[in-house]
Amino acid sequence: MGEQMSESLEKGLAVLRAEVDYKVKSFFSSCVNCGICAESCLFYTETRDPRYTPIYKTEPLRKIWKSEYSFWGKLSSAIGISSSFTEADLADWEELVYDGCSMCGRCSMVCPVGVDISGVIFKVKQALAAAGFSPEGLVGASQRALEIGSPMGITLTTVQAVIKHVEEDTGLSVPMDVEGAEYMALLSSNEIALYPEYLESLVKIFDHAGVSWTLSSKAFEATNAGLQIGNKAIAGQLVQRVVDGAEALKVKTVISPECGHAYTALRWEGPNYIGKAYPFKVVHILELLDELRAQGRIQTTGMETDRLTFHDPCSIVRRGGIQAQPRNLLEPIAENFVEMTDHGSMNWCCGGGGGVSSNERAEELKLTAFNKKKSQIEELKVDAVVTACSNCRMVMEEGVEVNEMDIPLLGLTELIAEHLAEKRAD
Amino acid sequence: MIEYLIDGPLWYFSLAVFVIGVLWQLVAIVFASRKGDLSVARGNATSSALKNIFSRFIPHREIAPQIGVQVVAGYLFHLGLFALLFFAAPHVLFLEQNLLGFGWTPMPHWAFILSAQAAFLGLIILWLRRMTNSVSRLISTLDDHIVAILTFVVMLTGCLALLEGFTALRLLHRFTVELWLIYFPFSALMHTFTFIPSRAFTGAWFGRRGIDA
Amino acid sequence: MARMKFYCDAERCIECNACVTACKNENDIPWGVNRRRVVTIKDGEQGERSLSVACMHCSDAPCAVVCPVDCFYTTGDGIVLHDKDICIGCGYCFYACPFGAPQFPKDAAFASRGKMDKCTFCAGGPEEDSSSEEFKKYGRNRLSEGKLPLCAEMCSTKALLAGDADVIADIYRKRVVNRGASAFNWGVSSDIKG
Amino acid sequence: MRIQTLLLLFCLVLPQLSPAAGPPTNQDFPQGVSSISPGSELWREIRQRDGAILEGTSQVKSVDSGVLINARGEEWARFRVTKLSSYGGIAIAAIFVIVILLYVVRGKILIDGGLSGRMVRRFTDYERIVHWTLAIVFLFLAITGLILLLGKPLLIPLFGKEVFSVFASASKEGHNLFGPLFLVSLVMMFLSFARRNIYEKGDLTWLLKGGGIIGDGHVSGGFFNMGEKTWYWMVILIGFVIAISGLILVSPVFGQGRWIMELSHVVHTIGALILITVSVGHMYLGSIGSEGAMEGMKSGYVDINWADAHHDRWGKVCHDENLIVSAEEYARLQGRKPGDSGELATEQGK
Repeated sequence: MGEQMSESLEKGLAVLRAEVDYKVKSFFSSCVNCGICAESCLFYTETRDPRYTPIYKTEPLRKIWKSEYSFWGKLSSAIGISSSFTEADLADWEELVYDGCSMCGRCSMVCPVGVDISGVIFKVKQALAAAGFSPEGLVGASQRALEIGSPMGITLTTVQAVIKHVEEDTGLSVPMDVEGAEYMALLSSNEIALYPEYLESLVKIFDHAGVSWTLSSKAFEATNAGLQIGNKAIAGQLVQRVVDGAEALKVKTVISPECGHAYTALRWEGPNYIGKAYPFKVVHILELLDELRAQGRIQTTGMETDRLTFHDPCSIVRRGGIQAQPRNLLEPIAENFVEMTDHGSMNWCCGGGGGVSSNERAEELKLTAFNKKKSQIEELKVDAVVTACSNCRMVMEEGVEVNEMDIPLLGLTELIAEHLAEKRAD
Repeated sequence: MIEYLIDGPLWYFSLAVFVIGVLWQLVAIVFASRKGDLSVARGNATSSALKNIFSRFIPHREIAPQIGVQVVAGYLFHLGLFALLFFAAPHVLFLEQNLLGFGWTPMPHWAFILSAQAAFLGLIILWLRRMTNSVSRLISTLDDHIVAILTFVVMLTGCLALLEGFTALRLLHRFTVELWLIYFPFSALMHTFTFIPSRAFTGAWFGRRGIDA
Repeated sequence: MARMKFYCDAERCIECNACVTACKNENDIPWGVNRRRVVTIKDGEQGERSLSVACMHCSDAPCAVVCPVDCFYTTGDGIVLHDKDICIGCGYCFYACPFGAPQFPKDAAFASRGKMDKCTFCAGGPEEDSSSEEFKKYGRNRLSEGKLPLCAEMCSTKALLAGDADVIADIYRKRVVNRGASAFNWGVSSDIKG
Repeated sequence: MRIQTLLLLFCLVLPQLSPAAGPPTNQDFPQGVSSISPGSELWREIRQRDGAILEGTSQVKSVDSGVLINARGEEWARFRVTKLSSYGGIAIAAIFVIVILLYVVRGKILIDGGLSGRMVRRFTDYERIVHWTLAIVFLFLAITGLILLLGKPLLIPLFGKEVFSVFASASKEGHNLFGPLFLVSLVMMFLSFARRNIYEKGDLTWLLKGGGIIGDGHVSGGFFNMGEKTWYWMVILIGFVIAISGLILVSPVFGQGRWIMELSHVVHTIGALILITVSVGHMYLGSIGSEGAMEGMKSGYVDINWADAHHDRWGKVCHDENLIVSAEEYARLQGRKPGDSGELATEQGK
């Protein structure tokens, strides 16, 4: 590297170098640049802009791998003709990685040589974050998450206000800081600010199924801005809060809310971020509900007559492995249920995942990307779309509104709550 | 003199570079130290890794229509090349005499020619797609083109020497093969082997999360 | 200088195919290749005739005319030979030859016929006379040993003659004279009792 | 002397010539008996004086082994060397001269108003793949084929037999192996372009105006103009003839007789020479011959001005359905960074 290098670039490079592990080596030496991943990425299919090709988004890391780990790279740097890695090599990728990728992971499913492309993109994201090439939206969100405790600046008082409403509406009490409860429920900022119905439904269902649960005043926020911006340190701190809260209340299980990336952060990445395994289990709310249904602890009455379909949130199905549960749960309450053509682990993203929705700059692109989901929905001629991720829901509601589609978006948990049978007499 | 070089020293050199280069990289990948995942697994990583190695031979129904050309041409090329590489009479004889000491039943001449034609057609189409498709044009590197053209030249010199009647043509073929072997470990040709660990890693990742990749 | 020719006397050839066998044996010819063959016309009919054919060593031979790599050459004895190191096995000579003399080791699809092989008048090829590689490619070089082609040498009825055109012409002329010009003597005299 | 001498030797068998071979010494054969040999008819047949082939039998079982004399072979051989190779060579030399003259006299056919930078999609990726596949295979076959046809008169004097036979062998094997690929790509070509190449009204006027090569000002044309359509159908029809005759030639396994091979060879060569000759013109007009033409087969997009100039009827459709993309949009679709006017990222790498 000939010229004087800025500090931010140094940081970025350090991360990139650190991220070149055995997988990356294997992946980059397998990739033949066939371009098949492009066809799997809705940011490409909807814009036809080749730069949104998933593997192209990993270029910065690939460049480092080439120049510092591959034979030709070593050779050329040995004779001093190695192409220098400049600030632009990172700066030019900020838009591609933060605006043009929702971390949906569809590319990782189709790659013929088996490259986990979105996994590699996340590595690049970390470098960009470290070098300071991240959109303000996400920077602000992660700061708020650290300082205030929630990316949307939601405080305990806000939560308490919501709880108050819920208790009035349902006549049931919302357990708070109950030590020794079996489950500790978490909420995503969206669910507190936009969809308080979620909490209401939880209260109803748990009351119905007789689940011993609680909220924590220390840790109510499930979302993880650190994951979205690609900062493992921040992500770790946020996870640690949950762990502390759960340990304080000695709960056996922590319930991840519908929110997709929160599940990834808590269930899969969390322990690695904080560097130790949890003393408790983490389940997604859908997992828990399906478990209760299987045990017969959830009895439903009546069926939705509307033609319904289910939008699989990427982080929950394709990156989280929860595919059967939502269908099991819908089966008894939706008599007119249809699958989208591409569903389950090959579903199409809503376009707002991976922090795109909290990135104002990406607004227009996000809506373009939504066209994929739009055409999927229109093809089915459904009356409503059910989903299980407050972020997907929010993004799709916006998309539906902009496209004047008049299709209501329903949360699965609420749908179940609406169909609860009379509380069992016991 | 040239004949001696190509049949002797250069052949052993290229073979050594190929074997050592490939093993070196595979060892670096497969036996690298890795930190375990602290999250509680839902599914079985190992079985999923094995399954993924094979399942990715067939494209997902959801994407197959968009990549038809690549799938068809890809299979034509890879199957054709594999067949003629290991089952063409002259190759079997060569491997028996120069490398393995044992041989197996080669395929009939007509099958040899057919697989060669399939391989040629596949390779030409794949490379043309690389040149015509804007995505491939953007992401393709110089190496991708070298690999495609080098492989094509190897196959071409082979087909030009089909009569097996001229030393010059045999040497030309063998020489290009040697270049190919030498370039192999340092190029995208490595995917011949590394696709297996790559698929396995990804399969394992999906597997422990209980995802059907 | 002599001009070597074959001549087959249809009145004498008894289709014993010994010439074919002798040729194969002397020149160690692989299966499927027949430098010489005996053709019988009107087999089993009135006036049946048999003739032993091989390369007739034409002057201005069509095979040499059509050969795309120009692998044919004519020796001082007027024998048409070809260089297998130059032949590419295209098969054109076989199409051009009036006698169907050029032969190919195999007729697999995609025209992988191998290199052409034909009667050399037992005169070998461009290699050094009677060398082992000459024998491998072209068979025995009897002429260099002062012998004539074996097919003719051992023809039991002396139907097949090989040698200088003038000499065999004389021999034949005498035969015709002795035979006489009449149909009665014309080999079929047995069935016309005069 | 040619092989007639040998046939003369055959004729020596005929006794009526025997007086010429000296007076009979044997005096006591019956008088008044016709001395016309019953053999004479036979030999006339064998010699095929009247065309028909007399099939004999032989213990040697191979193609035409029963035929004593194949009279056609020599005609074919001489036709190949005197007519096919010489006229073929002349034709190909001529087309190059014509093209060069055209370039000198007419120059590059420019677009009035130059290129606008605003593009319309003309060919899909697949269509371009099909075109270039056919082009590559065709060129390879043309070169190898010409080496085999013209090598003897042109290359042997240069390199000598030994070197040339290596080229020739390589050419022959390559030609045989790639041949069937030509048929495959021809089928692909037929399937993906046939519909747009059906003649329609307006094509005739194009012809009458000589396709705009004579005089200036472009001539009206649809998606494809008369010339392109004609070239297309030449490729398809002659191409199939070449392909089929070629397959006959490369598979001597069905025991087809020599004359079928000779016939196929002549058809194959004439057809190929026609296509090769015309293809030179096609390549010229597709590249340096006319401004903006190559782009269509490179990126799949053509400049709207080019479309209006050369294919106005199709151009009009593009305007009406506004299929035109701006220069910026085009750059984006080609994967160039916004504001990066330069070539494709990877092409800098090359």
